[in-house]
Amino acid sequence: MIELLFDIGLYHYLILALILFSIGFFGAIVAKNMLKVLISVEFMLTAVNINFIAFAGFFDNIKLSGFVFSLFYLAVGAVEIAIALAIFYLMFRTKQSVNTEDYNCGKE
Amino acid sequence: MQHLSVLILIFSPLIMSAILFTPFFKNNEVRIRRFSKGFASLHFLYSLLFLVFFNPLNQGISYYEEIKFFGTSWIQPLGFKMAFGLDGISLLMVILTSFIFLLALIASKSNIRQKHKFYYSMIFLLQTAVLGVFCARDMFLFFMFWELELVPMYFLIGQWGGGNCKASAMKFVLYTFLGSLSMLLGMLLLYFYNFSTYGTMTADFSAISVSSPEFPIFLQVFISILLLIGFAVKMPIVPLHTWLPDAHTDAPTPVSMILAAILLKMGAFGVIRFNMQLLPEGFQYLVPLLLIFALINIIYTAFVAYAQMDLKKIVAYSSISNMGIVLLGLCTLNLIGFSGAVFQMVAHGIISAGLFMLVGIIYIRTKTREIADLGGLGDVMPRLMGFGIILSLASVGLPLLIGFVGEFLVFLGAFNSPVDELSAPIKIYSVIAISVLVLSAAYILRLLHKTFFANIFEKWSKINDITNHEFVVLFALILAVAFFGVFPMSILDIIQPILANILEIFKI
Amino acid sequence: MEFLNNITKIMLPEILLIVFIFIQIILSMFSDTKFYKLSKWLTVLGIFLAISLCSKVSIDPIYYGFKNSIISDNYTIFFKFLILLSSFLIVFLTKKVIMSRRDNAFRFNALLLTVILGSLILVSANDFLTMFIAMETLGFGMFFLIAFEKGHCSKEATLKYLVISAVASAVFLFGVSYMYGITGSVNFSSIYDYFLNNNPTLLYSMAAIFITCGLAFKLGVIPFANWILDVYEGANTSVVTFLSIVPKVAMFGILARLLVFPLSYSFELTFILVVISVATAIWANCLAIRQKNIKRLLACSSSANASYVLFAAALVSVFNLSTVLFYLVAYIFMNIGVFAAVIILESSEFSNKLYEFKNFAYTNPVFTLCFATCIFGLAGFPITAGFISKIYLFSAISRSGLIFLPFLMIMMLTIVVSVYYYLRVVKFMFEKSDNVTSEVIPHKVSSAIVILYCCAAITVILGICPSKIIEICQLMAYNI
Amino acid sequence: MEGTFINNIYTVILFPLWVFLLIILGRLLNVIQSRRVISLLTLASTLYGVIFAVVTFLYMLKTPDYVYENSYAFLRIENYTLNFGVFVDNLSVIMLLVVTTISFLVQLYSTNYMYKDRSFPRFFAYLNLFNFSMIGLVLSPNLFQNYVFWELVGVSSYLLIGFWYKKPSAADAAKKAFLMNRIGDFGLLAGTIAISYFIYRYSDEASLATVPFSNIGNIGDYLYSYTNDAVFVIICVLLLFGSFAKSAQFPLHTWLADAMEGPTPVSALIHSATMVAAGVYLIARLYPLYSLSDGVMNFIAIIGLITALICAYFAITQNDLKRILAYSTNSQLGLMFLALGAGAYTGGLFHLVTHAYFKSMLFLCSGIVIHSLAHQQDIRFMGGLRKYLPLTAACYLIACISISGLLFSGFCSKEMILSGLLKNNHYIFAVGFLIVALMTAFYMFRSYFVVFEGDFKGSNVPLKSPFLLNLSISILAVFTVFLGIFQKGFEHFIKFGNDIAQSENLLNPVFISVSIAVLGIFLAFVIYCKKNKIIKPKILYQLSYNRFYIDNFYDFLSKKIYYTISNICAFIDKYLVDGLVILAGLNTRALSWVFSKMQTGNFQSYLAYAVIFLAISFAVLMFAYTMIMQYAFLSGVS
Repeated sequence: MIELLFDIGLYHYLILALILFSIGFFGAIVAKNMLKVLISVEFMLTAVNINFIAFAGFFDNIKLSGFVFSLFYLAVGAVEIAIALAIFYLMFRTKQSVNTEDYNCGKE
Repeated sequence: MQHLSVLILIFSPLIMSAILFTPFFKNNEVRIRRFSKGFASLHFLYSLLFLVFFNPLNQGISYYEEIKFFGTSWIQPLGFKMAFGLDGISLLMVILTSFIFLLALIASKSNIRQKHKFYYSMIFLLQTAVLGVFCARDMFLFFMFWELELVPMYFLIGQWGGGNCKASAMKFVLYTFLGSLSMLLGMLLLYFYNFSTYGTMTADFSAISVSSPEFPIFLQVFISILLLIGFAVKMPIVPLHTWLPDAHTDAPTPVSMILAAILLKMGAFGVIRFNMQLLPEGFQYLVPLLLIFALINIIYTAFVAYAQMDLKKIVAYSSISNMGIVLLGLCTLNLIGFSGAVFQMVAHGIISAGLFMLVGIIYIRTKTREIADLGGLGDVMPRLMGFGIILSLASVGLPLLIGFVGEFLVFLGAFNSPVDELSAPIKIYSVIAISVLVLSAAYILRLLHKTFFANIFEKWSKINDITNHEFVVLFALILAVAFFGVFPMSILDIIQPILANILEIFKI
Repeated sequence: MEFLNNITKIMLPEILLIVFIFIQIILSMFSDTKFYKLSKWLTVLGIFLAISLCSKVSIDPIYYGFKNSIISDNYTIFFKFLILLSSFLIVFLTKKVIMSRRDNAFRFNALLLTVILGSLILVSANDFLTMFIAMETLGFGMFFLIAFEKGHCSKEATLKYLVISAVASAVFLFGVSYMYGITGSVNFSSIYDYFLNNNPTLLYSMAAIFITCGLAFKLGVIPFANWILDVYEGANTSVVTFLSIVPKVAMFGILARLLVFPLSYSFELTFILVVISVATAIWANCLAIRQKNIKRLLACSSSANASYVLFAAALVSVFNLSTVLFYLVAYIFMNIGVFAAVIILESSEFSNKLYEFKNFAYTNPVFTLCFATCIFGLAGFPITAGFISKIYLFSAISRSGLIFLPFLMIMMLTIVVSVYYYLRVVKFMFEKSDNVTSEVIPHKVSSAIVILYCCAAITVILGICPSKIIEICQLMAYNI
Repeated sequence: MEGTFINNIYTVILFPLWVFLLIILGRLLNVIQSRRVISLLTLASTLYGVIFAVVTFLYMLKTPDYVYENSYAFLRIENYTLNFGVFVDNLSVIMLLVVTTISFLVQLYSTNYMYKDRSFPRFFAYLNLFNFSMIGLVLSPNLFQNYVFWELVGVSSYLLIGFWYKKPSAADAAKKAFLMNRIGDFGLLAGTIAISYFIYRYSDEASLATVPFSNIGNIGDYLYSYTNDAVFVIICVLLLFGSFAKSAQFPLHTWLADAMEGPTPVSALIHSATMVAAGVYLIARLYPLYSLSDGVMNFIAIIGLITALICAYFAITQNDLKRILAYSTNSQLGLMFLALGAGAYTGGLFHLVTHAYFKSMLFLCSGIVIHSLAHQQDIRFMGGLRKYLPLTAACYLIACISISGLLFSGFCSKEMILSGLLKNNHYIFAVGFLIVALMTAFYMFRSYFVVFEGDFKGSNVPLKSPFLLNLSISILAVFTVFLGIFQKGFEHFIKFGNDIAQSENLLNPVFISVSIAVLGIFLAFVIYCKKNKIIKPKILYQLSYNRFYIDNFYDFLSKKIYYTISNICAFIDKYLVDGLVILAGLNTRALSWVFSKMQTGNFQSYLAYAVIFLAISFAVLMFAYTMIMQYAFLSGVS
């Protein structure tokens, strides 16, 4: 039993990724602070990356496309967050609020 | 015969509606109206030419023509064709259409007070759509014109109507749209089953009618139901009829005339074209059910009509009741009842147009259609009362007027029908349906009496009798009513061969 | 060498666009507000050249480039052509937004071209990585375009778009990662081949569902659909036009390929997609009847249209694909027409509220006619492309089996609802009102008016003789 | 010569139609305005009919059993043909004579009587329409055409009753008459169609489908052999319904009294002499059919007797002069039904003829009275009019004597009926007949005594009657007096089968009926002329005065029950059927509201929806998978 816990295999990574993904998703939904939302999105990104790398590492003959994918995704994610921060900054100048509940332009 | 072009017949109103927007007409109301009327009369005469050269014994389709675009047919990859042609029934409907549109245009003079150019162009667009439905030789072409008719109707009811006309127009369009989508589904199934079984991509009526009667029965029934929902909305058959009183009440008089006289016939026409010609077994399977619907249509709406307080609603419900008779006739599956149904289509077209015209004339003068507000108008409008009496009597089926022959043949056909072998007690139904003689008399006389008879209200004592153009419309209708009432064979001779042809498919 | 060979054979339009993007960016550094017109004509020139270069792309036989990550065949070229054509039309609608911020004209056009570039690569992607990169290229351009409008609402819309986009991407990639885990590859062809020998599992289906749900974001269908109203309202109308067409067309292009190749083994996915599309149709059409703002209404409309197409695309077959293609062609023109009309209204100081449309029919008859034609087209009335495309689409769905008939019926019910709100737009235009001063629309936005007329004309022509276009669509669909 | 002459008999039908159309068109186009021209045209057309009828009649007398038939197809569907045409035999020629002569006299009368009316042309147009339809009816060669004209006479009657449409009572009466007749038409149409169907379906002769009267014997036999008893009786009863409605027999009798709202000449022409006799005429036409079933015959007789009894009873207490005559008509028609039903075929028809003349004379007399008293119809305000209108009084008296069966034509016809009843051993019917005779004599002389004898109770001096009016009633009086002498001839001319009514040893019945009549007259004399107070049995009086409350019941039925049913239907239509449609719309709106509330503007809620959707779809997927796995597992085990 103990061995099963400590003998780290593919499924551990996958479950970790799933948990991370869920946390990220959950955080993106419930966080009131816009910055926390962005951090949560990063969580999801990380979860995907863990998945890719775990799969790539655990194949019989290592396949690079997973690593490549995760690299690309890291870069893209970084860009995405940068853009998000830039736009957030633009908006913050007029709204003066980080609370997501204040962003409700299309409310009916 | 070859020089008569059905394409000119169908598309000339469309061209006319475009011509109305040329600078020549400016906003000159009189000029627009005169040209429209002139065109409509020419169109009517032209449609009569088709009758002159028509050979009813010709088994196939007369005046067949197809439009090709750059050498390919309409939707070549799917085998849809833009083909038109006439058989006896369509010819009859075409002439009726052209006649009623002419009268509606004449009647528009006193009803339409604004946006003339737009109005007349919409009327012509509607005419093209309706003629297209009657002449189409391809399922999807039929459907296209069927849908096209909604656009002008939406504007005609919504723009020139009274009361809550926008909502009524919307209700009309949505209701019909719903029905036609179901119809579309039926057509698609028909088309694809035909395709998958026989490998030919075609939606041509003649081609499909060769193979479709061989479809398995459950499929025929299923498709029949889908199609019938579409036609039932238009016809209308009872649970799907509620758009009609609203649409009629709020539509301007000429549009009401067209709606009652022509558009309702499209439903019955569709039943003949699709359910009877293409899916005989499915239709036969549904006949016992349809008979009950027909009876409900006839009797129930006659009662409802009696309780209405609005003149137009009475006439509208009487239309539904009459269309019930048409449905009954179609369900008899024998030549007598079938001819009666088609005759009744024409008869109801003429009579209901007249009745709506009548109500419209009263409404223009009194600005009310409430029965309680009217009475004794015969005193100031004797000529209108004369027309009213004749039309009412025609409507209740007085012999020697047009309303009688259709009803009589339908009842007779119902008695002679082979349908009772399908375990539907059609003779009893027929006897029940005959009671419409009394019921229709009840509501029509109520309309007549409450409007024209008894004491006149002081406020109406100054109104005028009918004007010349109204006289022309009513007189033309009355002439038709009397002529076809005395010489019904002039219509029956045209349609009988094709009807007999259709009935041959049925295996009873 | 192979790299260069690939580029010259299949990537010429893209490379050309990259060149133009750089030109624009460089020019933006020296930009003078006087030259704003130059940027537009540069863009037009770029797109035009790209279109003409499309014919140089080798497509026969199917050409795989860049180690199988890019594919080039009839189908991709058709989509590229569609994207470029619609962009070409839309560029003429951007006059107003550029006028408002002349100093940023070059940047705007550079971003526009970036999005087009992303879309072009997206449709020709043959593995998930390329697809992902293309999607993000497209997305980044879109973020800035949406934020281009002045005021904080557009920024807020961008932020929503961005966060949801990121989450959707994550969902998509989560699915891709599982797919990668199952098959050991991210290449479409390899995944397809893998399952020729192995049985698909539940995990595969789940991965497929994750992937398509992630893609749903760009299509604006459930589950990632709700952003569409807010973003459409917040963004500039020209950008919205762009947003409603180019990414969507590209996404349908790649989605169809996905459904044909890597995701084709999942029977569950089909059902999920059908449910998604029907649910979207219900949601969008019902929501639309309460909208008073034409842009929000069109947002719902575009979502609904996407759902119809999705239905047909989900039931994969050659015939269905051809209907999807034709529907997209028809939709492009009708939608551009409608948005052109909205843009004309905006430049004439009308707001986007429906009730401001009163009296139009009497003051601007020709404009109304064209606008109404496009609206009727969207609603599916005859003698417009919308009618034919709907019939064609439904024919595909009804052909695909009786199981889906109930779904189709529900969808048809929602179409009846859609007729209601489309007609309401028309109704307002024909309403007479004394409260609203009837203004004649000035013809200062001539290019948009020309686009509107053209789109209306094409809508009608496609509605009357669609034969040729359908033939082309069928040809393209056979080649996938 | 005869052939070509009789070939043109259709002109008798069409002439009035042309005149009708001429007048209507003239009015529409404002061409013909002169009343003189209109009345002359009308009289000419009717006179033409009279002459034609007389000549034909004479020709028929010369050549016994001559039958002329000519028809063309009105409707032809495959080999199913319905014909229009003319059919002349003894019965129709007699009817033609009656119709045209009375019509002519009444038109003569109306020329003067209606001259002052604003709608004189309309009135004459309607009269022509009626003439056309009535002549068409009596010359019908088949049941189908019979039905066509049956409806047309109904319509002309409706139009004429409602002639003064501004009077609400007249309009209502017209409506009532039309609806009641329509009920009958319903039966007639159903019956016609049923017969037509059975003949067409089962006999080899498709030409019989139109039910020609010339072959009615064969048709009856066919029908009787193809159907079982119940169906046969049902068909007969349906057909009889037409007759009952038209002749105002028991369940449908109420319209006739109300029909008196029409102008008096109309009452004289249509509602006493001609149209209401059409029911009797139709029974005579279909006699071979009905006589196949005793039940049907008895049914006719019983209905006739009931009508005769109750209507005679109603007539006793009425105060409106025309209503008395109307109920009298009703009652006499009932006697004709009784006679036909009980086998006294010739007697019944002879009574039809004689009754037509004296009853129309009675109405015309009453018209003169009403005219001279400035539209006073209540007999309580009359009296002693003999001094002012001696000729009218004399004619009225002649008619009263005749109708009571004391002398003149009425005596002959009633005696024929009675002897027929006795000969066929229908004693109960005979007793009923005598009771009716008693009441008839009583109420007729009551009206005579109250109107013409005693003191004048009105306020204004009565006007003298003009010449034309006097002329018409005098001619009718002549007919009434002398028609009786043709009794023997009639017996030979109109007969059913070969048995000629035996009127040799009639001493006994004559004695009975005459004495009964005298008794009635005596009672009337004692009570109303001598003003002897008698105790009026209150309940009986009320019952009679209120016509057994049948009218009230029908009013209740039509105004309350029918209206309630209609309202329920309308309610269902508006709130249930349309309600569902509206509900669908509301549902959509509600859904829309929910969706728009979900549109919070906050992107996090949007993400939440996505999660929920994903979760649900995965849950469903998992569930489905487990179910499939379980199923596979279980099926694998078994």
